[in-house]
Formats: sequence, structure tokens, C-alpha cells
Amino acid sequence: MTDMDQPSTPGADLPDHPDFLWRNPDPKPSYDVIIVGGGGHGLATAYYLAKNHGITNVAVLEKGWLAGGNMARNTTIIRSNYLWDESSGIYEHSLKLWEGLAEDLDYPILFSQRGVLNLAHTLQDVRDSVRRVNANNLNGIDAEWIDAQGVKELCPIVNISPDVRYPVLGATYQPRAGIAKHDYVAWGYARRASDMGVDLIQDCEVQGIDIVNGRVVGVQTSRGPIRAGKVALCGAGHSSVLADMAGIRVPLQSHPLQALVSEILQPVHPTVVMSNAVHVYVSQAHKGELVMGAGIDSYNGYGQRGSFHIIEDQMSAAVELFPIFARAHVLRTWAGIVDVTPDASPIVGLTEVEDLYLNCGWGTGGFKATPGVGSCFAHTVAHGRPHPYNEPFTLDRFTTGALVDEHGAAAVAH
Amino acid sequence: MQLIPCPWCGPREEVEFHYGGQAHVAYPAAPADLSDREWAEYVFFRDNPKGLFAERWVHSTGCRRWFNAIRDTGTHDFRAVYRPNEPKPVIS
Amino acid sequence: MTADDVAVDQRVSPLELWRAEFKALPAGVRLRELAFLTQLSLRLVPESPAVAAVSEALGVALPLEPCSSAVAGEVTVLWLGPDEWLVMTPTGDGETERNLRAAVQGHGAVIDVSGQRTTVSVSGPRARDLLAHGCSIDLHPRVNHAGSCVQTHLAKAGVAIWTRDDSGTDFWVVVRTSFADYLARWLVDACVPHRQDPQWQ
Amino acid sequence: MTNSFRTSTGGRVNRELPLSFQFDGTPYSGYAGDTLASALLANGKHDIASSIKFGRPRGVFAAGPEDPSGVIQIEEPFPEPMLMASTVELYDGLVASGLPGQGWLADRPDPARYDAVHHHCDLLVVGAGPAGLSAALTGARAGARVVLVDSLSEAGGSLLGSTEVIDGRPALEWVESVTAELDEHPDVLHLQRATAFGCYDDGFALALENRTDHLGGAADPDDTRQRVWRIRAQYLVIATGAHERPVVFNDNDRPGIMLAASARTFLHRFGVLAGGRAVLFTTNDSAYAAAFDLSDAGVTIVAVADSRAQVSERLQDGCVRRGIALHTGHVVSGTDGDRRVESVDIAALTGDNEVGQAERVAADLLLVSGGWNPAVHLFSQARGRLRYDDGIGAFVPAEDLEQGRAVGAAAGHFGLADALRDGASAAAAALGPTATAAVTEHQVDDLVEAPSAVLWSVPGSGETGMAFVDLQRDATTQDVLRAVGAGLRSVEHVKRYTTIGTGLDQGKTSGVVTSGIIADALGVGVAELGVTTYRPPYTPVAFAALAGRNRGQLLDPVRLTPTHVWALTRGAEFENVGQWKRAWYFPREGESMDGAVARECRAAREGVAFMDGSTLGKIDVQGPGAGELLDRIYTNMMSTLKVGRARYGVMCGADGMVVDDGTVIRLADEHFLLTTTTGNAASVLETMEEWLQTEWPELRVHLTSVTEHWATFPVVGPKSREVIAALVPDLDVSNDAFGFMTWRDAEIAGVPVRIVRISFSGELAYEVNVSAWHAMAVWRAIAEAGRPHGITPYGTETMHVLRAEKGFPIIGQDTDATMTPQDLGMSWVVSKKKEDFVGKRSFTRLENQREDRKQLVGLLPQDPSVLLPEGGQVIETADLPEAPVRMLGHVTSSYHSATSGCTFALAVVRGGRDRLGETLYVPMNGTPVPVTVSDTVLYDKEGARRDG
Repeated sequence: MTDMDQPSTPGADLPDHPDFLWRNPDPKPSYDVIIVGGGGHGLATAYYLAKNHGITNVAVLEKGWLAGGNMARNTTIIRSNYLWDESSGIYEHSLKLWEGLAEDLDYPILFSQRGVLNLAHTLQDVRDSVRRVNANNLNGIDAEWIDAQGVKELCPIVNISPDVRYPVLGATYQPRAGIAKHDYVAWGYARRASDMGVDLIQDCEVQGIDIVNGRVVGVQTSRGPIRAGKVALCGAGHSSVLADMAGIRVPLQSHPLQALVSEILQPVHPTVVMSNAVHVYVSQAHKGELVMGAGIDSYNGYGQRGSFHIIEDQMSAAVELFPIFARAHVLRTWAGIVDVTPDASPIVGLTEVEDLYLNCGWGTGGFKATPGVGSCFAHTVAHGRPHPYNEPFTLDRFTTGALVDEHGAAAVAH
Repeated sequence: MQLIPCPWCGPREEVEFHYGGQAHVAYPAAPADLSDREWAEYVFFRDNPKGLFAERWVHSTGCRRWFNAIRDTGTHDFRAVYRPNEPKPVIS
Repeated sequence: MTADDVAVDQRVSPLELWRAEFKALPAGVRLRELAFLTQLSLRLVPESPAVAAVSEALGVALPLEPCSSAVAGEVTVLWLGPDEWLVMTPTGDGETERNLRAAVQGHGAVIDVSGQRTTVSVSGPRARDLLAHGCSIDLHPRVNHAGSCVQTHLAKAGVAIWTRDDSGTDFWVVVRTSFADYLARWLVDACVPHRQDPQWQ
Repeated sequence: MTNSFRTSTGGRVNRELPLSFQFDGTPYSGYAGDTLASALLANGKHDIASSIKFGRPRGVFAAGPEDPSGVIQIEEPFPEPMLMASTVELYDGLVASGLPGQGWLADRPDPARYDAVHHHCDLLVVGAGPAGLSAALTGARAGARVVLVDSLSEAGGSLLGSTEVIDGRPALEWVESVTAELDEHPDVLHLQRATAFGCYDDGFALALENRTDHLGGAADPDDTRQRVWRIRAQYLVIATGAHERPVVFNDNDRPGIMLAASARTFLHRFGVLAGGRAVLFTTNDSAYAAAFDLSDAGVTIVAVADSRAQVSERLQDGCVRRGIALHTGHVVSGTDGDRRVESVDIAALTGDNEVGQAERVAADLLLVSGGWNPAVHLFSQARGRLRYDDGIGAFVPAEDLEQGRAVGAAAGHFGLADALRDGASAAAAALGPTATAAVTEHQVDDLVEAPSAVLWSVPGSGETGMAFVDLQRDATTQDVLRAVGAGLRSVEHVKRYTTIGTGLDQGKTSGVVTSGIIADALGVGVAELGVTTYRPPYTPVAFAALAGRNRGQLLDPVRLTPTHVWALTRGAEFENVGQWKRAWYFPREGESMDGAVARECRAAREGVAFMDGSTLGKIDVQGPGAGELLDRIYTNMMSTLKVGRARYGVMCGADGMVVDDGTVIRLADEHFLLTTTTGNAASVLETMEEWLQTEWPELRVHLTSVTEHWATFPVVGPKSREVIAALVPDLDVSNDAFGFMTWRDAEIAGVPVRIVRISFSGELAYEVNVSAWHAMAVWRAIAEAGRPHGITPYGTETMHVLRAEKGFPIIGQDTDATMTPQDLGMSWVVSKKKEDFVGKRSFTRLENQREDRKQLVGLLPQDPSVLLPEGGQVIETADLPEAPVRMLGHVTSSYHSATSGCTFALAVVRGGRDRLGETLYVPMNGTPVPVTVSDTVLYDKEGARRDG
């Protein structure tokens, strides 16, 4: 059993944040690199630009408060057991960085490798799961297929009765997967980046991207124009809006993605359980609250609000899978905005505009990718060419057809 | 839970509808004549504005009709709905 | 015994196993499957020249208003879409179908869909309250009158709900055959908490 | 000690109805109408919980859901974690205990029922206080459909905890007359114990009704414990009142320290004295009522500390008359005590905003009031904008909602007259003239209140000792100042740094105070700083309540075929396919799955077998444009299909990937019937309609689902011809008369049927289609006619084996979203003649030209006893190299072929069709197993069996 990081009295001994996090400077007239978007990816990119490439004349521009978008709204699941080589490559790179991140950032990010179970409820789920497990193993990623009894042993509160509507037939299991504390992660990156000279500028909305002769030269912001040698977009759900400013068309659709949290409970859930078939994923966070997510809302939306029926369906699924959750309480619900590509894989790399770099399309995978894409994107920006791990994730793949289709085998057909 | 005004059945809860993405993306007259890039534009690239967006919905649980809507993706408010054979209304 | 009789004898309705359960419900609601109604899908564009002939064949003007219906004797016509109607009749002699085909000619289509759906009569003083457990549409007599026909969800089943009176006590719920068992289970279960409720007796 | 702090008379509790309960193992008694909090206080029990971080004793801080402190766990009758003692109605046999901010779940499933009801109204009024009641009554009199929801056990709201007078009568008499009148209106729904917890778009609100807990053992076990009301309102009146706000000072968390109005509520609503010797610390007039009423009820009010320099004469007189020492310009700077407050330090506010030398007075109760926060949660959820009101130091609605309005205290209008007027005028605004006419004026003598002082935290708090901002999270002023010092400027950041507002109460008492303290520290205005977002639910809601009845067999519809019961009685095992239950295989007594499947396969290959294929999607396609539509949708040509014949077809998405397949039969020139895969029936129809309605309206075609109208029974095997012949004597079933891929109408058992000669097994086969009404009659007839030939029912597993032996792919199993028809080796199904069809253009993209695309092939394990795992990956080498290992593809289907006496598989493999005969490997438990790449057809390669 992996360490659960469950405090004796949850919430009691969460490590305190440091006495100093970051400076709040006013923007300088010019930077070598401007990163648009002060979320996890933007902050991580800034950190690795400074740490790995010695580029510190950098500004991170955030229209609201740092890491206040999806970084503050996600369910913090971290795993690398993706189907395709390209995906498992960058996510495993990310997972390896997660494993050393607390030390690297000198920040208690509470990365708890308690394992992630992806449940299978139909025979086709089983086929797809075994396929993924085999692919993972051959890619050097820890993954195993376990039967329903094995699920019960890893997470005793899962209902594996064959009599339920969609019985649990088994699951894929990645022991090294887990969860982390999202604010701690974001603030860890922010603090070290700020230490190394990166300017973190909040309440600074980018309203235009200045391009001269096909080359980016700066940005227009709510706090005035700022010149830049290079501009890197990390706008997550707002990536389309940013790309439009540069006249770049990206195949993204932004959807609401909802999550919720319960009150603080004594430890009952030692791992992370995901079920695509009944659309719920659940973990018990470090303080002891149950953290849950569901499927994305079908329509485009920037409202950071979702539809309530999705929460209700999620609750049905949750109580069905975990009968003892019946009288746990929903304390708070919220929604983020996920930018989704046609093949559910990201777009990371150069653009047709010189010195303008794009990182978007992470859909629901953004948080777990934070260190991985941060380091790769920083490399891409620093060298002006993609890192091998993000090379496959070009915009061009939609023209050639070389997609990285992480929808996988979705259809149920007989 | 939003109410979506079906142009035929009137306001119904959104669970009765399916989303069809951007409206007014016509199927190319002669796909064979398009470059791969142009074809990709049709297949994969859709607008994703924050604000007014003309999009397709179908009243799948109801009259099974596809129709168009102009919705504010910032507020999720439906500003107008219109049938496929009707012109796109002008909304400021 | 003619072949037809053989056939009639051997027909099986989707909800025949639920009869006993339906009978055991509180008196405030009455559930009854109206099995073996002949059901015809009538497809026609409203502008079609055949509309007049079709109305004549039906014995009533084809209802063109969304979510409306029309009745002529035993024949019920439910609006399902701008070019789609469900014609229901208890008689199985095929006459309605023949007449409709003759009237439609090449202008549309008449499809026998008798096995596609079954019909549950939901009636009684608490009928509306029962439906309200799973139907998001306002069936209050103030806004919903006899003759309205709405397609919506009842619980998680797609249904057409035909309102038959102005007091909210008489509805037909038309449901896809494969969902009928689920819907019956759901309806019966919805009544459980009301067993002791005097208003439901 | 029992109820020693209960007044001899008064309160809304029923003294005729004593209840016994247990708390922390000690038996207590209370009365019907009590909350757990009031009953505990009546018994002098103040320290009921301990704090999460420091384990400090904590008591009841408020009488409502805003209480951050009195957190308890229900143990019996059924465990429920983390509730506020103030929100739990007392019932006989309740067993509860205090919590350290962490609850526990039952170890068994919850037996209670939960459900939901949809309701529609013209006017939804949230809160049955004066404002809400007056709104509801005005609406009811106007004849509107009104819903009034209120979270308490009875109507009245703040009036329950006061001594207000309306029209010369005690306010509660007015409340009774209003509720009585509301009950007279048939279209008014009045729910107590119902908390509106969420407001969404288009007037949609959710309320949770607690129906049975308060009845204890008397509750009907069948009744719904909690019901979610899904209310769609034309207009929303938010009359949710206000929450009193504390002031932060040292050791402000001890049991016995409580919001002033809450103590008054305990007195008037429950007849409970929260203490014997009390001090009041206030910044405003409203709290004096509490001190005066408690004093009149026999509590010694030792002192009143008012942070304001002076107070009105009325209040001064009130103090004098009661012998209460009034200290204006004073604050409470600290407290002392063990399990409960025992003394209070009162100090003067000096000019330079510091506190002077404190005087310590003995007291067991400290009443605190820092003013009031309008309960704007629902208003804010409904997307109403807030503005900061300097005068009251709170956020108030800045506007009306499109479909609603906040009224009374929820709008920052704290007077009773305001509340009554607000409510009525809101109803009038919503309903127009008729309602305006129904508005009645009331006689109320509201006291003119002097301006309140806005004081977030007593100067110097936390410098020595602990001053708590969020009692539940044990977060102090020092934590807030540390956060600011760390560089945090946003309240959202400070919330995350300190965890303030993340507790059960979601910061109802701490949110605005935190903003105030930050603002002071940063020297900015609270207005520009704002406050953290109000998110649903307003109060915690149990998972099970939201799940409702969508659990167990009702979680998702179970779709059944006409032969389901027959299969059940035959002991069939079932498989979930989408929402369908399909017969998977038919084991005989003591027979394994493999045994059953082998037997079923043999029957189909050597004799005759039949199955229920009714789940296939079926779409009736009619109209002049029918052929053209199908030509555009399918990759192959359908318009050339002759009437009377059938053709296999494949559909692709615009991206050229296979999405579905099936057969098309032509019934007449302008009439086709097509089948889809089970899982895609709905999506295929919807997609075809989308093309038709939005892109090709010029095509006159009608698409109608007939999936359930037609039951579909394949009769398969060399003996199938004899069976059909026996069933339909007058039909010439010879191959010449009734050839492959043709259909005939016929009659079986007097029932009209359509028989199609298609085969998904490679065997001679007839697909019998019949109206669902007669499905069982025909099914039985087939069984009867087949008996001499040992006809055998088979399920989906055998169907899979049979089709796999013939290399027929299953869309969704042998394909994923990345396979083209060419990849499947089906170039023959892709028309060269047609200028265009959906997906065609994508075939010429670069990626589709690659030689090494994954292609469907067969794999034969070189050890024929080895069954490859479906999902196994295909590699090139006999030994497993270091990761990452190059993968060529994966096994999509793998079975044991009873007919061929070997195992076999289908797989997608890079450049697979150029590898026929090659040896590749599939790792099994880490050991690569050698396989030979073969074509996809294992059995009857020459197709000799198709025609029998």
C-alpha cells in the first residue's frame, strides 16, 4: 500500500506555506520572454526557463490571480498510463519530474503516489484496458490489469457486486500515479521563479499581441504595452482567445469541467478511482475531503459554470461505486474551462508567427502534465525548436492526419 | 440547468438537446479540389470565441430537429435560435 | 381458427409482467398498459399537397402546431415533429394504414411502427405528481391542456406524454419498447414513498 | 442536570413532548422543537467539539447554519458526518458526538430513500421570514403559483427569535395567519425544513427538503428521507435574511462566546438561556435587544462594551433600567476560561486605534455582534452583482436579477418594516397589477438605529494569544497577516494560504471579516479587494440526496429485447452492450462459458443455431432522395442496389475513419431499410438527420427509427435452409430462388415476416425479421421447427467467434477512431465511381498514404493452445528489449476456434498485409509469444458454406 499522506487529524498537519512567496513587481517595459497565463503551465515554463536555460528576464502575465484558473479547480490526479507512445512519452517524463519536484522546488507539494485505478465496466472496457496496460509496460510505464477482487483489495470501499447496473469487471492500476496539492505546486513554481528574477504580474490582462513582419515584438495589456523578444502562450481554456489575437487558428473548443469537494472525513479511500463508463473520478485529498470530477459539459463555455445534471449523474455514479459515500456532503462545486482538441491531445510548439510559441489543448490532462510540459515548453522557447517529447504535438498533425487520438476506442458496437 | 428554446417545441431543459458545435460551416462544394490544409480546416478547425457564437443544437429527445442558436459562451445565455432555413439574426 | 387469430393469441406486450405491480399501487394513481395499439409513423412536409387528403383519411385536420394532437373517433394523431406524426388506433384491420398510404402517395411516408413503442395510461388524482418525479415539463392544468403532446424525458427514458384532460389526471405515456420495463420499474418505485400518504389513497 | 438553563415558560418548544438523546455518551433530554444545539445549551452543555488544529474546546457559536464551531457527528440511528448542532432537529433516540472538524462515514449502505420532484411556479420565495412571507402572501392573493421554502421547522425566520410586533399583535400571530392563508391557496406550495441550496440559470433553483429525520422512530421507513425539489420559477424572491458577523479578538473561540442574536434566538425560540452572567460586545444597535431580553429573562448582564463613542439615549436608558454597565468606546480584548469562557477582558479603544488597560469581569456568556452580512449566497449564485456597503461593512446586492430580487435583510434592509414592504413589492414587481393590488401596509414601529461601527478585529488581536478568524479551520489573524506578508494580494490566495472559508460553513461568518482584515493590512478598500466567490451548495447536501433514485437498477435504463424473459428462463448469462442487456451465452447445467460457446459454435457450423439480434439499430429511409442520401453517407454505392436485394455498407466520419457498418436492403425504389451497430443506432440516425436537415435539405428523405419495431433473429447453419423451409412451406428457399443478399416477405405462424439472406458467420443463414408484437411467437416457431435439427440458441460471444473466424470486424472492437476502411482491408467497400461521400477526401491525406498504417490481419499463435490476450501488443522480437519497445499494433479479437481446433486472433498491425506469413510476437506476462501473421479469414477461405 502506498503512503496515503493521511494526517492523524486531517487538515491539522498540512505543512504551512512559507513566510514569503513572491514579489509583486510592476511590469518592466520589455522582457526577453513574456509568458501569457500565470497558471501551472505558465509558472512551470517560467521556472524551467530560468533554471534550465538561464533565461530570467521573463514576465508571467496573469489577468487574474496566479494559478486561479484550472490550476485551482482541478482534481489533482497525476498519472502517465496513456495509450499512445507520444502521450505516454510526455506524461511519463512529467511523472518522473513529479517524483523529484518537492525537492527541486523545496516546497512540500504533497505528491502522494497512492496509485490510480481506472475501472472497466464492460467487456470492451476490459479490452481497451488490457491494450493500454500492455502498451504502458512496453513503454516502461508501471501499469497492471487487476480483476474485481484486486480492486477490492486496493480500495475496499468499492462495490464490486456483480448485481449492480454496471459491475466492476476489473481495472488498470498505476502504482506510481497519485495526487498532489495543487496550490502548493503552483506556489512552489511561482516562488522559485520569482526568486530567480522572473516577474509575476497579476491583474494584467493581455489584450493584444504585437506582430511586425510576421514576428512577435510584444503585447498590449491592461497595464500598458510590454515589449518582448519571445512570447509564449499558456492560456489554457482561453488559448483560442489569445491565438486569435495573433491571427492564429487553433482547433480548440473550450468546455466547462466541473468538480466538487466534500467535508473532511476520516480516511476511507486509500487510492484514486476513475470510471469513464459511469463518469466519475474520486480521491480523498490530504485534508481528508473527497474530491471528485465528472465528464465535461458538451457545449462550449467560458462561464466557469457547468450544468447541475452532470453533478447529479456524478453523485449517482459515486454512491453506486462507493455505497458508504451516501451521507457524505457536497460542500462546494465549481467549474474550470478545459480547451479540447479533436484528438484530445495537446498542441505544443512553434507557430507560423516567429518567436511566438503555443501550449494548449490539454483538455483534462493539464495538471498532471505541468512539470513535463513546463520543462519541454521552456526548452522549445529557449531553443526555438520543439523538445523531442512535444515534437509530435504539432498543429500540423491535423493537416497531415497524424493525430494522437487519445479518445481511444470509445464506441460500443456489436 | 438551462432552458433551451427549441424553435418548434419551445423552452426545454438542456438535457433534451445535443450540441452540434459551430453553425454555418458548409460542407465544401468540391472536397477533392481542396488542399490538405483547406480540408483540415473543414474537418477539424472551428471557432471558439468568448462571446457570441452561432452554433448547432438538435432537440434529440423532442422533435429531432437540428437548429441554430446564437449563444454567449461567456454567460452561456441563448440570445437567439433559428431554423436551418432561416438567416442568421444580427445581434449586437 | 385463422392465421390472424393465431397471431393475435401469441402476441406479447412489453409490460404484461407488470400488471400485478400496477394493480397494487396506491389508489391515487392508476397505471395501465394500453398494449397492441396500431401505431403508424406518418412523415409529410406540412407544405405537402397531400396534407388535405391525409386529413380526410384521418377524419380530422392533421395537427400542424408543435406539441399538439388530434383525435377522430378511435384514431389519435400525435405531433412528433414538423414532418412527423404518430397515428394510433386500437383497430388492427389495417384500414387506417391503407387509407393513409393512399392519401400520402409519393409525398411522404407511412411506416408501421406498432412494435416500436408501447403506451402506458397514467391517470388518477395524483397522476401529475407521479410524473413530476421525473418529468421536467410543467403539466399543471393552468398551462398544460388536453391535447398537448410533449416529447421529453420521464426519468431517463425518452417518452411522448399526451395529456387527455384539463385537470391533470389523465395522461398517455408513449415509450420505446426496449425502455418500457425500465420505465415501469421506475414508475412503481416512485410510488413507494407515497404508500402511507393519505393524499395518495 | 436536566434543562436547568430552560426558562420556565416561553419558547416554541413543546414541553409536553420530552425527548431523550445522547451526546458524547451522556444521556440528555430536550423537547420537541429543540435543535441539538438548543437542547445541549438547555442542559448547560457548552463545550461540544474540539478544534481541528489546536484541539481547543469549541461550543455553539451561532443558532443557524452559519455556525463555524458546533460541529457534530450523528452516530445513531444512522451515521452522518459533519453537521452543525444548530441545524439538527432533536428527535428521540438521537445519538451524536462532537467532532474535531473531521467526520466519519457509516461502514454500511444507507437504507434511506431519496428522491426528486420537479415543480414550476410564477414566484419562488426563499425564506419564510417577514420579507418572504409578505412576498408569498402577496403572490398568493394575486392568484399566482407560489413556492415558499424555508429551512427551519416552522415559518417566521428572524421573528422566531424576537419579540417584534406587527399591526399591534405579536409578530408570530401574524406569521400564523399568513401561513394559514397560504395553506388555503391550492397553488401555493409551502415547504418548511426545505433549504434552497442552489440557484442556476433561467429561474432554476434546487431545494433540499428534510422529511423524516425529525420524526425519529415514528417515520415511515418507506417515506423519502430527503427530497430534492427542482424548481423552475418565473421570478425568484431571495428573502434569506442576514448572518450576524463576529468581531475578532483574542481567545474569541471559547464555548460560551456566541453571536448576540443567536443567544436571543435560543431564548425566544427554544426558551433556553445561553448563560447566567453575560457580557455584550457590539459595534451596532441591533445586539442590545439580545442583552435586554436576556436580562429581562433573568440573565445578569455584567456589561456592554460598545466600540462606538456614543449610543442612543434609548439604549442608554435600557441599560440603566436594567442595571447594565454600558462602556462606550470599549471593546473586548480577550477572554479566559477552561472548558468555557469564565471571564472577559474589557478595554477602552484609545484614540490612536489601540486598546487601553483591560478590566477583567467574570462571565459565562459573551455575546458578540460585529454587524450583519446579508445572505447573498443565492443571489450571487444567480449571477447577481454585489457591491460593498461602507455603512454596514458588508456586501449587498447591487442590482435586481433578470428574474428576481433580494429583499429584506438579504438586500441589506434590516428593518422589519423594510422587510415587509420589500417582500410585497418584489411580488408586485414580478406579477404586475393584480399583485400590486394585493399589497397590504403594516403597522410596525421600527426603532431608528444609530450608524454601526465597522470593526473587523480588535486592535492588537493575535499579537499575544490567538484571535480566530475561522473557528472551524483554526485560522487566526496572524495567519492572514502572514499570507499578506508572503506577498499575497488576492482574497482567493489568502483563502488558500490560510484555508479560511473552506470548512463546513464555507466562511459564512469569516469571509467578509477576512477581506476586512486584509484590506486593513494592505491599506486598500474592501470594495476593491472583494470577497471570495459564493458557490453552490448554500449548505452541505448529502451525496445520496443528489443521486436520488438513479441508483441500482435505475442508475441507467436497462433496455430489453423481446426474447429477454425467454433467455432468462433458459439460464442465459447476459452482457451489457450500451444500455442493452444481451444474451451472452446459454450455459447448460454445469457447463463452463468455454464449453457453452464451443457447443453453440459447433451447432452453427454443423447444424443450426439462432440468436436474438434485435438490438441492431434499424432506420427506415424513404423518399425520392433516399438513394442519393445513402450514396453520400456510405462509402459504397447504394443507389444501384436493386429492389429485393441487400448490401453491406460502411460509414465514415469526415475524417475518413470508420464509424459504423451494417446492411442496407432496398424495399422499393424510394424505400430502404438499413441496420446500424447496436451501440451507434442513435448517433447514426442523429448524424444522418444532421446532414439531411442542415447540409442537404434539397434531398427529400424521411428517416424513421424502427429499431424496436423489428425483432431480428438470425437462423444460422447448414441446416438453416431446412428450418426455414419448414417454417415457410410455400417459399422456395433454394439458392437459385432465394439467393445470398436478397430478401423475401413471408409468413411464419400466421405472422408476416421479412427474411433476409445475410450471414455474419459465413454459414448459410437467414435473418428473420418480425414485428415486436409477434417476436416470441416467431421465436418459438423457429425453435419448434428447428428442434428436429437440434437448433441451438446462441449469444453474443458465439456470434463474435463465428464472425471472427470469417474475419468480419466489429466496429468498436477491431477498430478504434483511427481505422479507415482500407486499413480494415475493405477497399472493395469504398466506391471508386462516386465523386464524393463523407470521409472520401480524408483518404488522400499524407498520413493515409503511409505504407506502415495499421491494418487488420489475422494472427495464429504458433502454439495453437495459446489464447492471445485481447489488447495484447504486437512486437517484432522474440526477446523483450529494454523499454520503450516498438509496438506494431495490438490484438483486437482473440478466440478459441472449436471448428478449427486452434486459437486465433485478429489484430491491427503496422503494414500488416505485407507481413503475411511473418512471425511476430505478443508479450504475455512478459514473455513474447510467437505468432504467424495470416489473412483475416481463418475458416472457409473460399466461402463455400455461404450458400449451403
